Amino acid sequence: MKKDPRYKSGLISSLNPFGYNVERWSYALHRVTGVVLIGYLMAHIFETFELSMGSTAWTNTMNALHSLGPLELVGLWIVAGSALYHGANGIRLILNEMFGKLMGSPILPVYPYSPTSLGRNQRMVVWTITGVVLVLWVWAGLYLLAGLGVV
Amino acid sequence: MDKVTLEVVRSGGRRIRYDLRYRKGMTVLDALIEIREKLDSSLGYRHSCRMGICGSCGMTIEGVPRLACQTQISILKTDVIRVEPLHSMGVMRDLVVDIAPFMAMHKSVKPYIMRRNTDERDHSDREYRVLSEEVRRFLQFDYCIMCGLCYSACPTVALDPAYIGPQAIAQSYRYMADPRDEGWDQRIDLLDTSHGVWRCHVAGACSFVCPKDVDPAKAIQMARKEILKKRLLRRKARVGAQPVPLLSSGVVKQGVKPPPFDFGKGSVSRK
Amino acid sequence: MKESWSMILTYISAMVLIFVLTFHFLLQGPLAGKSFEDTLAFGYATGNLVSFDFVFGLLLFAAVIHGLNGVRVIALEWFHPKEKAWLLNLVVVMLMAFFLALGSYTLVTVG
Amino acid sequence: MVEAIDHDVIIVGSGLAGLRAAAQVLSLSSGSGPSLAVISKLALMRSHSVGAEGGTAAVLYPEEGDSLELHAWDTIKGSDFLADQDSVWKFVSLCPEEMRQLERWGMPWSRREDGRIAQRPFGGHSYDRATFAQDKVGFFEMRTLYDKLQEYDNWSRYDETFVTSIVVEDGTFKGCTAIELKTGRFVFFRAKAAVIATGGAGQLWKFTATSTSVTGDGIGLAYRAGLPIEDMEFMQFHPTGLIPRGILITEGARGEGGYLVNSKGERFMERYAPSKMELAPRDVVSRSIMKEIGEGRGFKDEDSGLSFVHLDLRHLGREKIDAKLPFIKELSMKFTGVDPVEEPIPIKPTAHYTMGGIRVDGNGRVLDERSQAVRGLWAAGEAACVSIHGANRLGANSTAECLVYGRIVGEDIVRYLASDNAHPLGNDSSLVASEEDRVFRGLFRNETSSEDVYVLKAKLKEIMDKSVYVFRDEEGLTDAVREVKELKEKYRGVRVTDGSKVFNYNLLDTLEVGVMLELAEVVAQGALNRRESRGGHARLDYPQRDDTNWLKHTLARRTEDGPSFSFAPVCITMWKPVERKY
Repeated sequence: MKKDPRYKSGLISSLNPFGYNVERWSYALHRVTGVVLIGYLMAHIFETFELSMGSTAWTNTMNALHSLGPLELVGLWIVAGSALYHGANGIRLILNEMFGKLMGSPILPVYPYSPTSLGRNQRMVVWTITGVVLVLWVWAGLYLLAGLGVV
Repeated sequence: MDKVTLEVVRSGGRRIRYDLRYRKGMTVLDALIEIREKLDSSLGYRHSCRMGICGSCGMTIEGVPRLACQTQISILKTDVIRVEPLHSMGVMRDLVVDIAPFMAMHKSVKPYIMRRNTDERDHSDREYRVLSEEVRRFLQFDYCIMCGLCYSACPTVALDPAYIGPQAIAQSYRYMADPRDEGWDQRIDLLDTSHGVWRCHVAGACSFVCPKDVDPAKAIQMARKEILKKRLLRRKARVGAQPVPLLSSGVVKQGVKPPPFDFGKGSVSRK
Repeated sequence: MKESWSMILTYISAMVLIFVLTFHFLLQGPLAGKSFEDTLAFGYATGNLVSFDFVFGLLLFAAVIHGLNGVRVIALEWFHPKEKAWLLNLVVVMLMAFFLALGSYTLVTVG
Repeated sequence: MVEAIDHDVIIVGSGLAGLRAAAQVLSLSSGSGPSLAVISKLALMRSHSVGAEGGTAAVLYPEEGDSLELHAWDTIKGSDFLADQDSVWKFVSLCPEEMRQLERWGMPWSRREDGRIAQRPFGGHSYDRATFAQDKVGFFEMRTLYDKLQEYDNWSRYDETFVTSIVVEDGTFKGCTAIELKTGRFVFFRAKAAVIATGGAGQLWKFTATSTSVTGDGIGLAYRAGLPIEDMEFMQFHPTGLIPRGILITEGARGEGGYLVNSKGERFMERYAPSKMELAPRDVVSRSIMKEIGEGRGFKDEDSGLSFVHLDLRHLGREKIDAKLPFIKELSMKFTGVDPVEEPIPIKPTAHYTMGGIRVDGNGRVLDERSQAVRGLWAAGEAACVSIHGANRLGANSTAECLVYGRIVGEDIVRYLASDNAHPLGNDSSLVASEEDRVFRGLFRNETSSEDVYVLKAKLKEIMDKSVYVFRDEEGLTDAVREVKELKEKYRGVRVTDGSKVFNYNLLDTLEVGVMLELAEVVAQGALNRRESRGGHARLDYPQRDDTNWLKHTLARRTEDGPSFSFAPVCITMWKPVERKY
C-alpha cells in the first residue's frame, strides 16, 4: 500500500476526531469496536468449535483461557463494552442511513448556522446511547469481574 | 490581546512563526495578507472575495478546516494560531492545495439538469413551472461554494481517495431533488458504487465544518433513501417539471409608460 | 450486483443481531440466574445449543455476514482497489463460507 | 523557448460573462464543436461574480405592466444619456430569454405563487423587474453555469493561469501569453478567437466591494496592446458598503424596504430623491450619503476612522430578513458584528462597478482606434464597454449584461469560426519573446528591490480613495494624476522578491500593480478632462451636466508617457437627453 501523498491522510488521520463534532467521535469508536468484535467473533467460533469435540477438549480450552488470569475477564469486559456500544450506535446509524430519520428535512439556512443533521434529534440519541451503554457496561463489569448483578 | 502569532506550516512541513499586531475584528486572512505584504512575500495561500462566498481560502486553522476570510482571530481563543493546508489534499505550495481531484469528483456525478428533451432545455424560450416549496427541497444544497472543507474533514476521504466525497453526493442529491431534473435513475446508478454513497458512515464532520450550512450529511442520507426507494420499494422516476406557456398576450395591467420616442425605434448601427 | 445490496444485507443482519445478541447476552447469563463461570460449564453450554439451535443458527449467520461485510467495507476504504476489487470480494466471501461452515459444524454435531 | 498551446477559442476570465460565453459555444456546437479553453487567474468557481447579490433585470411579464421600452428608458435615463441606445435596445430585448435559459439549466430563481419566476423592486427601475434568487443571484448564476459546463468534455480549463498580454498584429488577434502558476511555465496560447471577460477594476480603491482579484487585468491587456479603452472615469460607488472593509450590502436590502438614516435619525433621501427615495439610482444615493457625511450628519468609526450612515432594516422583521435577505444578515453579523434585526448596519459608498472598459461594438467585438473590429477578439461583461451603462449603471443590469453579452459573443464566435475568414493560428511573433523578457528578466533582476510593490499599492489606493471618489474636484484630480505618475516612476524600481517558480503570488501581485497603476492614470486623467458632472462622475467645481460639449465617450490609448485621449459620439437613437430627476 504506497504512501498516500495527500496531506495528513490515511488511517490515523481518518480516525482522529479531535476538534470535531461528537458524531465523528462515535464514527471512530464504531469502527474500533467493530474491529474488536470481528476479532472476538472469529476466536469465539473457534472456541465453541471445541464444544463439539467433547467435554475433555472443552475443559482444556477453558483451562487455557483461565491461565490468562485477569486478562481474560478484562478482555471479555472490553468485548462486552464494544458489543454494547457498536450495537447501540448501530441503531442510531441504521435510523440515519436506512430510514433517513434524525437528520431533519431541508431548510433555508439562516445565519448563525446550525446544521439540522447535528441538531437536537441526533444529539439526543447520541447522548442517550452513550448513557445507556455506560450503565450496561458497568453492569457487565460487575457481572464478569465480581460475579454480581445476577438476577 | 494586542499581539498574535501565526504558526504556519510551509512547504515540506516547516513550521514558521510570524508575530503580528492584533486589530479589532482581524481575521486569519487579514493576518496572512499582512504577512505576505510586510514580513515574507513568499507565503503561498489562495484568497479572492474576503467575504466567505468564493471558497478559495479554505485551510486547517487550529486543527479544523475553516475559511480564513471569515475566521475571526478573537474566537480562536489562543495567541498562537496553527495554520496548516487542508487535509486529504496534495500540497502544492505552503497552504495552496490541489483541488483538481475534488473538482473532478464534482464533475463525476453529472451535476447538471438532465432532460430527455435536451433541445427544449437548451434552445426553447419557455420556463419550467416550479413552486416555492419545490425549490425549498433542494435550495439548501445549492448554497455549496465548493470550498473543499467538507472534503478535507471527512474521515472516509482521508482513508479512501477514490471516495467521491460529501460535496459531490450533496450536489448529486441537489439535482435529484430538483423538480426539473429527469436524471433520477442515472444519478442513482452513479452513486450506488463501491466508492459512492455507501462509504459515508454519518460522521457528520462535513456538516460540522460547512461554512454555508449546506449540511451534506443530510443530503447524503436523503440520497441513500432515494437509492433504497428504488432498490427495495421499486419506486420509479417521476416526470420532470413541465415548461409553462408564456403569459397570455392579453394586457392585464397598464404599467408606467416611458416618454415617446424622439426618433424612429430600432438599432442604428454606429461606431 | 450493486453496492446497495451488500449494505442492505448488512443492515438487515444488524437488526437481527440486535435481538439475537440481547437474548444471547442477557437471557443466558445474568437474567437466567447464572454467574459467568456457570455459563462456561460444558453441560449448560451444550444444552443451550441444543434447545435454541435455531436461534444460534440465526446468530451465527447474522454475525458472520455482518462482521465480514464490515471487514470488507474497511478493506475497501483502506486499499481502495481499482481493478482487484473482485479479489477482495472473493476473499471476504471465502472467509464467510469458512466461518459459517465451522459454526454450522459445531451446531450440527452438538445439536 | 516559449511553449505554444493551440485552441480554436480561448476565454480569458471565468466570471458570468466568460462562463456564459463558454456555455453558449458548447451548447451550440454540442459534441464536435471548436476546441475551447477557459483561462482564469483564479480557480474556475472563485471569480468575483459570485459576490453579486441583488438581482438580474429582465422584462419577464410585459402583460403585467412592464415593457422593453420602459426597461430601455430606465437604463438610458439611469446612464445620464451616455449609453449607446441601439445597444441598450438589443440588451433589453435579450434579457428575458437569458432568465428563462438559466431557469432551464437549473437556476434556483425565487418563485411567485403560480410557480413562475419572481421579481422585486430595484434602484432606478420603474417596474419591479429584478429577478432574484434569495440575495445571492450572482452566486447561483455562477453555480448554474459552472454546473452546465460539467456536461461537456470537449473543453479544457486552465485554472490559476495569469494572462500577461495579448498579441494583436495587423488588426488580427494571434494569441496571448500567460504564466501557469501551478508549474511556473510561461506559455503562449494561440487561438483563432478570444474573449476577454475579466471584470472591472474596483481594486484601484481601498474601500471597495470587489474581490482582491478585480484588478482590471483584462482592461489592461487591451490597453497595453494599443487598443482604446472607453469611459474609464465613470466608476460606480455602490451606496451601501459595509464598514470597515466595503463588503457589498445589496440594493435588494433597500428594495425590500430598508431606510437610509443619518445621525439625526432622518430618512435623508427625501431631500435628494423625493419620489424614489432609497430606490433612486446608485449615483444619486451615493452622492446624497456623502453630502450627509460631509455636512456632519454621519457617524464615525473609531477603529477604522471611516465615517458612515445607517442602513436600517429593523422594521422589516426577522422573518422577512431571514427569508429574503439571509446573506445580508450573515455578512453584517460576520464582518461587522451587527445583527440587522436588532441594530442598523453601518454603511458608506464603496467602489463597486467599472462602467468603462474595452471599447466593443454591438456584437462584443473589440474595436481599434479607427473603430474597426479587431479580427478574432471579443470582450464581454464588466471588462467591456458596449456602453449600455453610460455614466451610471442601474442595479441588476450588470449580471444581465454579463449573461446577454456572454451569449451574444458565444454565438458570434461560433458564426465567425464557421465562416471561412477565420484566420489560421498565428505563428510565434516577436512580441511573445519581448513579453517573456519583460515579465521574467525585467522583474526578476537580482539586485535588491528599491521599491516595495505593496507600499506602492497601498499608496495608490489611498490616492484614489482621497481624490477620485464620489465627489471630485480640479485640485484633487491634478494631485492624483501627479502622484500616480510618481508611483509609476517608482514602479520601475520594483523587483519580485519571491524567487520560487511555483505559485509565485508575489510575481502575480507585482504584475497586477503594474496594470493598476496604468489604469489609475487613465481614470484620474479622464476624470480631470471631463469638466462636468454626469452619472458616477461628480465634479464639485462643475456640478452641472454639460450636454453641449461633453455628451461623448472618452477614449484612451496608451503611449509611452501616458494615455492619449480622444472622443467618440454617443449613439442616440431613441430619446434625446433630458434633465434627470428622481
